[in-house]
Amino acid sequence: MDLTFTEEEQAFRAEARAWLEANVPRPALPSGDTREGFALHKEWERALFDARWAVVSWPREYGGREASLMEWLIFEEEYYRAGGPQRVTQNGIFLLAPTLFELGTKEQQDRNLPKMASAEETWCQGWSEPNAGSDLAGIKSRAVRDEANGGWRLSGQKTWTTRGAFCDRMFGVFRTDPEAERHHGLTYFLVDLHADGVTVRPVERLDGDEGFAEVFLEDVFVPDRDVLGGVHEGWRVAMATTGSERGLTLRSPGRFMATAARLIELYRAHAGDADPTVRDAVIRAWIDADAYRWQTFWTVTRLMEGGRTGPEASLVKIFWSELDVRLHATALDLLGADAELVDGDDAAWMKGWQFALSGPIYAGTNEIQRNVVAERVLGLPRR
Amino acid sequence: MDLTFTEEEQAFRAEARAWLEANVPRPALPSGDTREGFALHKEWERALFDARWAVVSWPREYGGREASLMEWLIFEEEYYRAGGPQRVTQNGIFLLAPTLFELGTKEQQDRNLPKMASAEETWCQGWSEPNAGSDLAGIKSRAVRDEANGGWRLSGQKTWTTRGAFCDRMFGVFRTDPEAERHHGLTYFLVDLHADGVTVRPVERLDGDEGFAEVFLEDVFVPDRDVLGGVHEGWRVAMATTGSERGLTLRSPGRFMATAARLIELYRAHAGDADPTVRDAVIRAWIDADAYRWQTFWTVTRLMEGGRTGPEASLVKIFWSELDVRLHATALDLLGADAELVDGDDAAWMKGWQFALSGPIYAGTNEIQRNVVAERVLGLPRR
Amino acid sequence: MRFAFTDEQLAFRDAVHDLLEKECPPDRVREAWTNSDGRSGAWDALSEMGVTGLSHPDVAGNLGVDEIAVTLILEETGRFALPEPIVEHTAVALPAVAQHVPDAVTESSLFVAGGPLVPYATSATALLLERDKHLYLVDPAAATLTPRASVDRSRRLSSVQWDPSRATKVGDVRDAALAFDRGALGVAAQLIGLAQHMLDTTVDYAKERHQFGVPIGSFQAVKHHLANVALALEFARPLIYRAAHSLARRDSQRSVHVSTAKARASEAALLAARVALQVHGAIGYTTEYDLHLWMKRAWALAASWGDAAWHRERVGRAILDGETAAEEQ
Amino acid sequence: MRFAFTDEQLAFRDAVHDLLEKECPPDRVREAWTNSDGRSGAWDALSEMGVTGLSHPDVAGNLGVDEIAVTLILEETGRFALPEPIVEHTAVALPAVAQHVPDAVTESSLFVAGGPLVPYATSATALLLERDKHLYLVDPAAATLTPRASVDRSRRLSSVQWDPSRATKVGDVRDAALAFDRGALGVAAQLIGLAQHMLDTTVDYAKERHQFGVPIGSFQAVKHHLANVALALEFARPLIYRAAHSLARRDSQRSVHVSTAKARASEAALLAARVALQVHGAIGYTTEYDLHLWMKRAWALAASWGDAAWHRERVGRAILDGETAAEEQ
Repeated sequence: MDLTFTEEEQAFRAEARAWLEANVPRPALPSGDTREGFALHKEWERALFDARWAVVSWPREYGGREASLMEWLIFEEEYYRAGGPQRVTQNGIFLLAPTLFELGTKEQQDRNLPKMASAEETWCQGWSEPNAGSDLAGIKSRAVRDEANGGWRLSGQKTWTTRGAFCDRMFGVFRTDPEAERHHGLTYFLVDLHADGVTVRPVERLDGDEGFAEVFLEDVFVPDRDVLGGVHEGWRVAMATTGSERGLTLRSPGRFMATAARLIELYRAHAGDADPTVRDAVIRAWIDADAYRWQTFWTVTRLMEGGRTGPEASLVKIFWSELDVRLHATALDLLGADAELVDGDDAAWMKGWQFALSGPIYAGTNEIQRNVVAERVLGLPRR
Repeated sequence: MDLTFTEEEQAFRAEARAWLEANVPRPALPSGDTREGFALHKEWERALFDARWAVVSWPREYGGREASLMEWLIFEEEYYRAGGPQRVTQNGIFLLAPTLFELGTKEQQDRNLPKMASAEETWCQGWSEPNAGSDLAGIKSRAVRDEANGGWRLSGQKTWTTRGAFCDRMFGVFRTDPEAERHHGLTYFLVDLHADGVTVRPVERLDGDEGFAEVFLEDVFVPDRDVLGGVHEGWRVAMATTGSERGLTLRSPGRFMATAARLIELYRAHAGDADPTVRDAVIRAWIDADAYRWQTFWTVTRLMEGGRTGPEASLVKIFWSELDVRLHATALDLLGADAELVDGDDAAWMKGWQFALSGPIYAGTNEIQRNVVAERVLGLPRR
Repeated sequence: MRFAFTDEQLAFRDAVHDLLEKECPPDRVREAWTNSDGRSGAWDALSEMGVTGLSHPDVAGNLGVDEIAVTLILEETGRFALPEPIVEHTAVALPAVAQHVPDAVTESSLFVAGGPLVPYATSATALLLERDKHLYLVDPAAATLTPRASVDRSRRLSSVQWDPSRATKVGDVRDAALAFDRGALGVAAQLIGLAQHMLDTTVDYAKERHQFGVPIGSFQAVKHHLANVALALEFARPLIYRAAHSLARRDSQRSVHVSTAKARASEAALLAARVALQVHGAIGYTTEYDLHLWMKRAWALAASWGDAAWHRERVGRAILDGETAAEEQ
Repeated sequence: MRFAFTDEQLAFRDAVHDLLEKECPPDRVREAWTNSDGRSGAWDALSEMGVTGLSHPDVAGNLGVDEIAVTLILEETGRFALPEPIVEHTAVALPAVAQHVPDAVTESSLFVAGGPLVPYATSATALLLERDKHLYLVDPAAATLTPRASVDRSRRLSSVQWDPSRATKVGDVRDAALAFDRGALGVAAQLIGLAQHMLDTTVDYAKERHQFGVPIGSFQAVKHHLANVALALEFARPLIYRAAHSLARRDSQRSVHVSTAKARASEAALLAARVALQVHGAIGYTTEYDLHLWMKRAWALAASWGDAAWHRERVGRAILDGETAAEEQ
């Protein structure tokens, strides 16, 4: 056990810190979940890509630095410490890319990854449907074979598609075998949202941003080269991605450490009139963020020595999402009657609170995650 | 709405307070869940009975005062305020008696109620069996018809029988129709624990008292006159009693108000070194006890005006049992490193904590109670 | 001891319910987010029915109306998320103004109260404001109103800058304390109504919405979430009514009772909002769905007129530090 | 950065596990409740294996053993609810005594520490006690030991009355602080072991116990209770190991790290005990069943060497009030 960072890791951190301090936009960009903000975020992503900070853990040929997992964590800590913008490329980079690396063809990787990393093409996720939320296997959108044109014709509706109104492409599963039920007979497609037959309707989220979209597909042609993994094997392919979503890649500790640090600043500004119970809540939240950091280092060490992540990823998802809710709830408690304000200096907390509330819902509700922990980590019987 | 007590109610309170102040044993009796303590408690119960305080709400002919529900609540407040001993007669008075009043014959009432009130005969409850806990309908103990002697022969095992080792009689349900399943074919019996074929084995509880017992029955004769309600109708009869157990009668607010008052005393004694979060926990616990009191007055007003209690009783059971846990947990937090002591001045808190932990388990676990609230109060679908 | 409403009080509540069902459906609440004044348009109908003026001493004297009846009505306005300054005007300002400066009350009077953020100040004919524990009735034209944006966009907030003067002083320490308690209890009652509505609509949704081939309300985790909300409400509501009684009778412990009520009502409403969103999932996370209107009102009111921690600490000063006499049993 | 144990550390832990499985089965823990000294009888075997003396500077120097290895072993002793003063002797007193008064250490030395309640003081050859932030090594014969009864009857507590003297002083402020942190971390590690055992045995019970025709572990409410315990452990355990590393390296932030560890370990163990009892139901509520042995130990240790609230506040003084420098990233 050695909890100091190596010289290489320290050098990596210093380089990241210097670049971020010089380049993170001031003042902060508007929300990337609005049309205007999204365009500005794409410029930022391009700047990140040009400096090779967009996808540090990827191979050099796709714009990365082949950074270790530990270095990736360090980068994330520095990114959030510097107050870096949200990553509007994240669904592509953190959800689709791991699947492409694992199951995509070289041609698919070459064609999609560089443009994804540079934000030339932005990706959204097409999982949920009106009747397939927690129960993802309830997917009804279908794809019919178009032998003549060498591809498939997709129809149906996807919903709660984050940033769907601004993105260029969508990845998701569709039913290719109409006879099959539940998680059988699904296929994973990469869909061009500019194609004929696609209609995207923006949907306003809790915080007022049009960060959601409904995507309607009517006989949309998708060529065979945009099938990821085997035909009818979409469930297996999709599970690889939800594994990443729940697990390590999406929610690095840096984000919560940065929020905890901001919370401590807020506490200091309000310490005079803060209720003693709020003080304890601030301490708890900081300890929890610290616990999240060290649990991550623990896991990453295991992974770097050849271990795998499994259903324990559900523990991680429960913890970060509920920690994020607590961090913001504590901040609102500190703000007291001013908490409801969405203008002024502290408005970011109310916005962050609303965003945090989505955490226990998306990527598998925390109720589902607790079932997974009980059944697959602890071995309790399914019903 | 008038939240002042009537002159009659105030007079009743004054009389009860005066008698209790003069008569409550000092120092406190040893635990009634031990053999020695039980005998002393029977003497106390006899004194209560002689002064007509044992069963205030009962008819005069059985030793009561025909007190209103509101007066009964007042008595309970005074009883706990005075630090009155636990009621070792409570399972008879609060669980069996309501059923006897509602479904018993006059002969059964005359024969059982006066001796129950005076503690000449003490009663325990024979519900649970090794494989019938939360799932009460899983009862396997059986009764076989003995036509020749005009009665039934009971065999089987009851468990977690509170004070079973010290009591004279037991009420419980047995399977009289071996063909019937679940809650059909059960009959409610009043069983003499001194009869041939009964073996009682005391079981030590968490706090070290032998407050539990296992009751083994082997061909125990019970005459027809000790069948309560109809043969094979035991489930319906038993449900009347569990309604009382869950509902109003067993856990009057006085107990929790008295505990909250003691907690405040403890806080004041430790205020110098008390953590600020513990202060808030004390306040919360006091507010909760107050809320319990006023929810009870609200319910009692409704009952006195002809209303009925239904599944809302489950809300009450959840609330008091979890309140009791919080009250004691807060006290232990105040005691800090001394909390583990079971000798000395503050040892009652650790004993009370262990007793409180049984609350969310017995009389239907709180998990079951939350199901009842969801299904029968809110109308959510059963599975 | 009789802890229940009279038949008259309940009948009036039901009449207000019927009026609000007609005059303040969810679409009206939604419109108030974007219209000019953030209000429902139901104020006139409520005035006509006598609701908004219910707390005027003349009316109260004639009809025997007191804080108990007003509280029951306010709970109902919470259920409908009524976007109007009814707590500020009817519960807080009107009785104070009518008692101390009766001539200041006209048919068109609309008083608001609060501070430092005052809702609907730009709609008001006068502002009842507190400074150094005394009350002042201030002409909006004599104050500087700076609009602030609430997460609940129907709540048109202003921060108010003003100078107290002898001429505008209308109440002393006791009046100011009473006004504060009335405000805190008023929003507590609304929070209970908001929470009840969120519980009811979420239960309905959980019965209808199917996943894994069954209604989501049949999952034990969903059941227990919703049972916890029912539990919080069951043990908050009587505290609201008890506090109303204490205010009506000017009980010496009324501030403690108001604080227990506001603390538990705030907690219950925040829990109801949290569970409602979690059970609804993504649909509840869009502004196209109505839930957010109730949820955001609950967030705002839970923190206004003192949040739960503030009120608990006020209780603590009474019961632990003996700042006021302990309650008589 | 490598946050993992070495193979040697894990192998030694496994060897201790095997020894305890043989020498300290639940019946031994139960016997310690009623025997003369409250102990398991496993001490000699542990000594022979080198476990109890592991923290002696000579041993530590030779084998490269430090607080990291000791912590891992203490977690294992918690899993078995070992009723011995191993935290007091091995984690706290031995390294301090061996460093400052090496001649006081003999083969038969048994040191205990703590205060004001000291476990197993009547078995000890010497007591390491703190007064005004300095450490003293006191002959039990020179102190007045008054037995006190713990809810965990194997914990033979004494309150100790004694007078400090220059002759018995063995450590300064820094030594006393280190001794306290070692004690707090030692019981934190044991709490994690206790909690893990309670989780494991409760999961087993929930698989076996049937009600309503199915294993109770198939009910979602039971699943979520147990998942919450797993969650608490998953995010407590790394903090224990991190604090051990900080102690071993004499990191300037070690006290903050020990406090985060003790706070979260105490919370996790109390939750594990609560859930274990609730899931077991009545059977867990009897002393005939083993659960109570673990549960009561957890209650006692969670409150000893500073409870969770105390340790959180110590963290707060560092991170909020700046009493020590903030952690370097």
